[in-house]
Amino acid sequence: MTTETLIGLLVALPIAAAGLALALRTLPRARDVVTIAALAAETALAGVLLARTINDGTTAVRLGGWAPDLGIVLIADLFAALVLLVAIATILVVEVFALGQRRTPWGANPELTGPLLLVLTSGVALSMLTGDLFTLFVAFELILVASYVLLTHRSEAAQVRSGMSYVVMNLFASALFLIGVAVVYRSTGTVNMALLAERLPELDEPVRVGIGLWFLVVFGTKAAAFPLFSWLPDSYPTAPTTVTAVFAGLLTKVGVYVLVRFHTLTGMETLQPVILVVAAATMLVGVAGALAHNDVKRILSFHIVSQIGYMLMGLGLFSVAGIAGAVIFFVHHIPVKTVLFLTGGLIEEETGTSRLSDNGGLAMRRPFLAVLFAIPALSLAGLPPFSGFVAKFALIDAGIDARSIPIVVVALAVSALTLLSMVKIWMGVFWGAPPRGPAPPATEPRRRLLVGATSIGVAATLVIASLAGPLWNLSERAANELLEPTAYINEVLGSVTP
Amino acid sequence: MPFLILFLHVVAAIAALALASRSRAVAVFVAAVAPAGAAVWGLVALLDPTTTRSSSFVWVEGLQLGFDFELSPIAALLTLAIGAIGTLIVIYAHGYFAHPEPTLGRFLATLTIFGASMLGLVWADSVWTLFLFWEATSVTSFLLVGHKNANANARIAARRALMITGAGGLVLLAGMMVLIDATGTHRLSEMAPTTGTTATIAAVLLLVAAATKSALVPAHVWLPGAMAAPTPVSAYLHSATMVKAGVILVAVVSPVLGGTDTFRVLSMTLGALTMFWGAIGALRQRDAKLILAWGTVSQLGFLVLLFGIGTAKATFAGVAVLAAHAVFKAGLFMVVGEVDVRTGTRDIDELGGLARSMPITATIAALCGLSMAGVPPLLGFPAKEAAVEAALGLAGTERLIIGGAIIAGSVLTVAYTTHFVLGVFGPSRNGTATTVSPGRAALMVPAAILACISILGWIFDGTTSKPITRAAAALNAKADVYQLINWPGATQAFFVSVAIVIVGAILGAARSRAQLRVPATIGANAADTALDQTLVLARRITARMQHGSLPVYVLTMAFVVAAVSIIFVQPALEAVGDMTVADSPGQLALALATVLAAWGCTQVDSRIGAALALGVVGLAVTGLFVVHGAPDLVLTQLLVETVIVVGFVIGLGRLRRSFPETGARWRQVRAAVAGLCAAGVAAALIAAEGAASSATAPPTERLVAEAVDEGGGNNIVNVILTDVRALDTFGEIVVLAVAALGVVALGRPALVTPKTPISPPTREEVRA
Amino acid sequence: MISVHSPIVAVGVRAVTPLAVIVAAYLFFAGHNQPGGGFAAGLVLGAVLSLRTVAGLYEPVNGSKLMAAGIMVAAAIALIPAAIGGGMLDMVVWSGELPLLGKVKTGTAAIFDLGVVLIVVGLVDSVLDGLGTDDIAIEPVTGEAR
Amino acid sequence: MSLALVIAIAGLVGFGVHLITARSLSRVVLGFALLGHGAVLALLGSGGPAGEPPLADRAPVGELANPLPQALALTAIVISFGLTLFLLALARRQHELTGDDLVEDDLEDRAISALAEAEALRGHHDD
Repeated sequence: MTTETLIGLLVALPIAAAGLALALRTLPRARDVVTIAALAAETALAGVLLARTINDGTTAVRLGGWAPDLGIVLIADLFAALVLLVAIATILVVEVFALGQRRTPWGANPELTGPLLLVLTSGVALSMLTGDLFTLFVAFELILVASYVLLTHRSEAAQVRSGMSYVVMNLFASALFLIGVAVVYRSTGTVNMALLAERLPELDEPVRVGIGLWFLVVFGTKAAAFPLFSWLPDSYPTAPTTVTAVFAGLLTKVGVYVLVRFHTLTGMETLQPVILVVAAATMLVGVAGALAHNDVKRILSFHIVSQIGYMLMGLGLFSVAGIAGAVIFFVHHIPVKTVLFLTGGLIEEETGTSRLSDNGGLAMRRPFLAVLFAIPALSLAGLPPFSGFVAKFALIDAGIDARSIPIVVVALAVSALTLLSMVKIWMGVFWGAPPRGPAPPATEPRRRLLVGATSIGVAATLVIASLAGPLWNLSERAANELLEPTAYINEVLGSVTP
Repeated sequence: MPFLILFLHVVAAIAALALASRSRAVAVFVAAVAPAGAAVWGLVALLDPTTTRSSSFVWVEGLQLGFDFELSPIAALLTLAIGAIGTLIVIYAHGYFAHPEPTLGRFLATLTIFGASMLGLVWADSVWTLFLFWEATSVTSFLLVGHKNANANARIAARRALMITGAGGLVLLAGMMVLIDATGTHRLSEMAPTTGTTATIAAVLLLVAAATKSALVPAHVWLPGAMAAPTPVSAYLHSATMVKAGVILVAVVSPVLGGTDTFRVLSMTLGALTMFWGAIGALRQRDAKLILAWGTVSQLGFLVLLFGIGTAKATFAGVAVLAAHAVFKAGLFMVVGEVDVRTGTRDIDELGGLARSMPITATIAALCGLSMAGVPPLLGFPAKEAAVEAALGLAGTERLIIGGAIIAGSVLTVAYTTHFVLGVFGPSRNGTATTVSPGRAALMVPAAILACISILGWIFDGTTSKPITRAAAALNAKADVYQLINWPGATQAFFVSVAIVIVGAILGAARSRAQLRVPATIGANAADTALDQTLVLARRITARMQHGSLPVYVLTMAFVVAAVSIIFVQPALEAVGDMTVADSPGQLALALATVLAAWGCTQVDSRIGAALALGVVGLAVTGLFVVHGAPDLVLTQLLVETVIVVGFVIGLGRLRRSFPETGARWRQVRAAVAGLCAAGVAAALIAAEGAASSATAPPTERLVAEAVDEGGGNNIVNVILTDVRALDTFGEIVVLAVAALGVVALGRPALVTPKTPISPPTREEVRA
Repeated sequence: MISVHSPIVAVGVRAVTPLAVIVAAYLFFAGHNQPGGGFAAGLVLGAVLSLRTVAGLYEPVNGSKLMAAGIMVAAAIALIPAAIGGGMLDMVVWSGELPLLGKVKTGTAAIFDLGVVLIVVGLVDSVLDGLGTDDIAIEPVTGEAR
Repeated sequence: MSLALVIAIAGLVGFGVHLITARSLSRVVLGFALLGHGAVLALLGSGGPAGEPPLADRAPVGELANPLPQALALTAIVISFGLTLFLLALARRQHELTGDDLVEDDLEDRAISALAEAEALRGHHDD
């Protein structure tokens, strides 16, 4: 299989499988087999793509053979391949978890989850692989529409209410995205990102910076960056665990991913101070919210916001070390965040609630669950030797190199506060006296699947930590490619076919 | 070898965890093997100082992260202490925990891992390794302090300990990064002495870090609270491990940063203050364990003071006190634990007559206590003697201040030692003897061993001082001439020592009789309040940032858009003059109609009316499509508009007819922000128009030609949709399908929600 | 159910149905050369469905099967070229003479458009099902049920 | 893009934003319809001035309107169509559940705010 075909397959295969799974929606066994098989295949494809990209470099595909200024180009560079593999593997783990959680009040509806997760997968793949700004919009909409439905499909009161915040904010952002595309197309005559990389820097300073800021707002909303983050902590906790886990791991990260892609490709270094301020504010408000709330899912949701700040910090430094830090942060954060939500789901399975006040003493009853929580929690707080440490360390190192001391101080302080909020969860859920009242334990066979999926996720985070050396090398390479995008541009434009 | 030993610890921890519920004895044995191994290795290394033992494992090469271990003589000495005391602690724990103890496995496992972290810390040669194990001790000690977590006090104390030491770890990280910047290497052994501003910053950061870990004033507050832990933990934590981490840090960086005044002055001040405050704290307590805990604080201050002085003699004295302290403090804690287990209390007001009922224990306590007080024939004496000599060896004002501080501190040490020994083993206040349950060998033997070591260390002072000299020389090469002297004769320092002991003993005896007020816990309360206030502050910020009101969120976003668009204003003003007003009169009319109809949408009160207004907007927009030359858009828009308007009517037609009212002021804010946002969008579009140039004109001609040839159609838009940009269409139809699924799911929840168990099974159901 | 069970409406709707189908077919086939295309065709067919629903001639079913078929058709067009050695979404053009319509150029793009039609019809069906129901009163509110 | 078009777009966006900040979901849906129109017009206008319909056999290539933005706009129309329908369904469901279609505040957030206010008050008394 050529790399070109591979890239196409990564986008189209999940959609085809989604159609099949939807057609089979009333046949549970077949539907689940299709979903899992498709996700497994997708993971394998992403793995192959990464291997090929490491060896052969960036590959672009012109769909239908149309020239890049007319048609759509898909392109896989190291950054895309790396993040994509992690993202898709994470979805696979969550789907396994979902299989176990279906018949509970917290479970997502199986008839929809499978197909929708597949659509989401395709959207994620497309948004990472596309070399076209408008197709990026379509990819966003794929992800978002799937997430809207995943969030609200049980149509319970809390979900519908929070779904509003989510849908309305994101639709607004989508409208702004389109207006942004219009501005870009009018001023440069193209929506191809490689061409934009050549043409945007030629624009007058205010227009160029304005476009950069505009997309900072658009992608920042998707990424839940300050001050446009408020929709996230309201909506995520209300969804079924499976759904939240996927959202937590992926959606905001796609926003940041695109931000990194677009702003490095179009050379928006001028925005450095703005991005750094946004990054610091995002870290702080996120961690404040995490400290303020008293529900595991809420706390974790605020941490999504907080951690987005770290990735933005990497981008904001606009140095190889900083961007490489952001890249490795992606690789670490996607699985860690997802796994944390999965353990949140396991807590819910055990006690029927994720509220701290209604939990307690779980470390005695479920010591293994405590371990499953502790590892990603410490990783999130950036303690060694877990994956989060490497990522945060890289960012802080980059910050010191760049002499951006304020952001370094904020990053360190937020690390400590993150630890405090993890301690809060730990003391509320795992320590103390068990809550009074009926605490229905989950039935064994299903629990095994749930714990199994979570364990695989936790193990994956440990593997990432142990492979941090090679991963860092890749991240540095990816960062070099991002900051010096000639290979990317040449691969897309190459010799323009007549 | 370091890796092997660490691995051994991990294996032992897992094995202990797994075996504890089956065979307690085996679990204890397994858990004792690992630290014993470490002790042996440390001993071997001490006896054979010729070979340096270092090993590395690269983790992240690009970031210079890795595990770099080097067994310097000081590390070997500490390894021996950690390993040997660790082994004794495990045996002691076997006696301490009542049979049967369900948490023993967890306890042993955590203790073993904690020991391993401490070993890693003393072996660390690169700063990352140091940081890694530093934080590892923070986390494992959190688990140990909170071991009895059903107790709220234990949880709070654990949180306090973790947050202070963990945050200190981050300061350490920052300080180390600055230090790397100053010295150019991340290997501690390769760092050259450095001065200057960077070094000063590093010195401050590192001392703050050391203060958190080694419980220096004012970060000492976590240490007495850590008494919530089971006594074996306290014994371990306070003697050879954890709290020594900061001291070791000061000792290790002292050769590098000792040249900066900041480092010397700050470390000596912190040390002296802590020495006093800790000793006074110890004198205040009535809880035997707390007396010892505060005593530890005082001793840590003493150590930091010694290492801060930086002279060879002081360094030598520091290492000697470090070793002596590890031995006697572990023994004393074991004694307290035994008293606690056998009498059920640690309050010295309730204890009485223990000297008679627990003679062996009392002897052990007396020996360890005398060592702490610096009385011969015990190891503490030559160590204290060396310290006094070091102080007297200084010159000028330093001699006066530091000498005075050390002497005064030593007096207080003797005082609280007396207070402790008399309080616990002396006659009780009301004269009744405390009831004592039978002794257990496992509780007594380890403490007895430690007491013996204190004696033997004094007797064979030559043997004892060899490793101490070597260790000190590793820190300060000039220290290799010093050694411990068990009987110095009539030197100046000896007379000072005698005076210290006499004055201290009188003070302590007096204190023990006196009824003083309740111990102050100001510091601990302040720390907890600070943490709680952090939470309160977080709640305030969150209340301000996260109102939970969607309109506010949307408005914030619209405002941000308007703010961002300010940058477009200037280019827009430049460009607006060159723009055509309208491509055709029809366009102008339709544009105005569109705006008017849009305004109508906001004004109409009834839903049906609004739907109609929306229809009008749609028609006007369709008209704009017509005049723009976009027939496909026209067709699609008309069809879509119809469905939407119909959907609006059938979907919401049954609702209350009029819209709810909102406040007038809120309406004004909304209108203003919406207007700004609209202006921003206009500015952006006009600026883009101005930026457009013929050079970037779209390749329409090529597109048309290729669409006809390769796409096989004359309708270019359709060719684009189904061929050139088919992927967009592909995505678009999937979006449609998923949206439709969502509509069904929301409209027909019964179809979607699982039919089988909607509520979780109850306990009874599960049992059945 | 939103239905107007009037015989006159029913007759009218019955009469309109074939006409609308023809219009839809025209839009679909003309789309490549004239304004039109799969989306428009699908919506016209959808309009027929909604009219028939209103008239009580049609009971909306869950349109997910149609949509699933549409997705699979489109995905097949996207993937098959890749499977036989081309690139994804490579479109093939065929031209030929047909009675009545004259010279016709068509290709895989048309099949792709057919997928669009299927999805749009399924969508309308789903939306009628989802928005048009009126069983608010009897519906259990699952959120509160537990 | 002509000024007339810019005015139309700005008007649609302005009134659209005003509507989506309303508490009533029907208004929010309306607002999105307007925003959608605005975005589609912006895309259409970004292709340059008006022209003949882009049908290859009807007019010389030079006179045709730029077809690419039209295709983009069409995609945008269809996507916003689907999402508007979804939003309608959401509004309807909200009405079923609460008897009204108002956007409610998030309960947890309100609880935290209330707590913070109470703490602030207590702080005042302590001073």
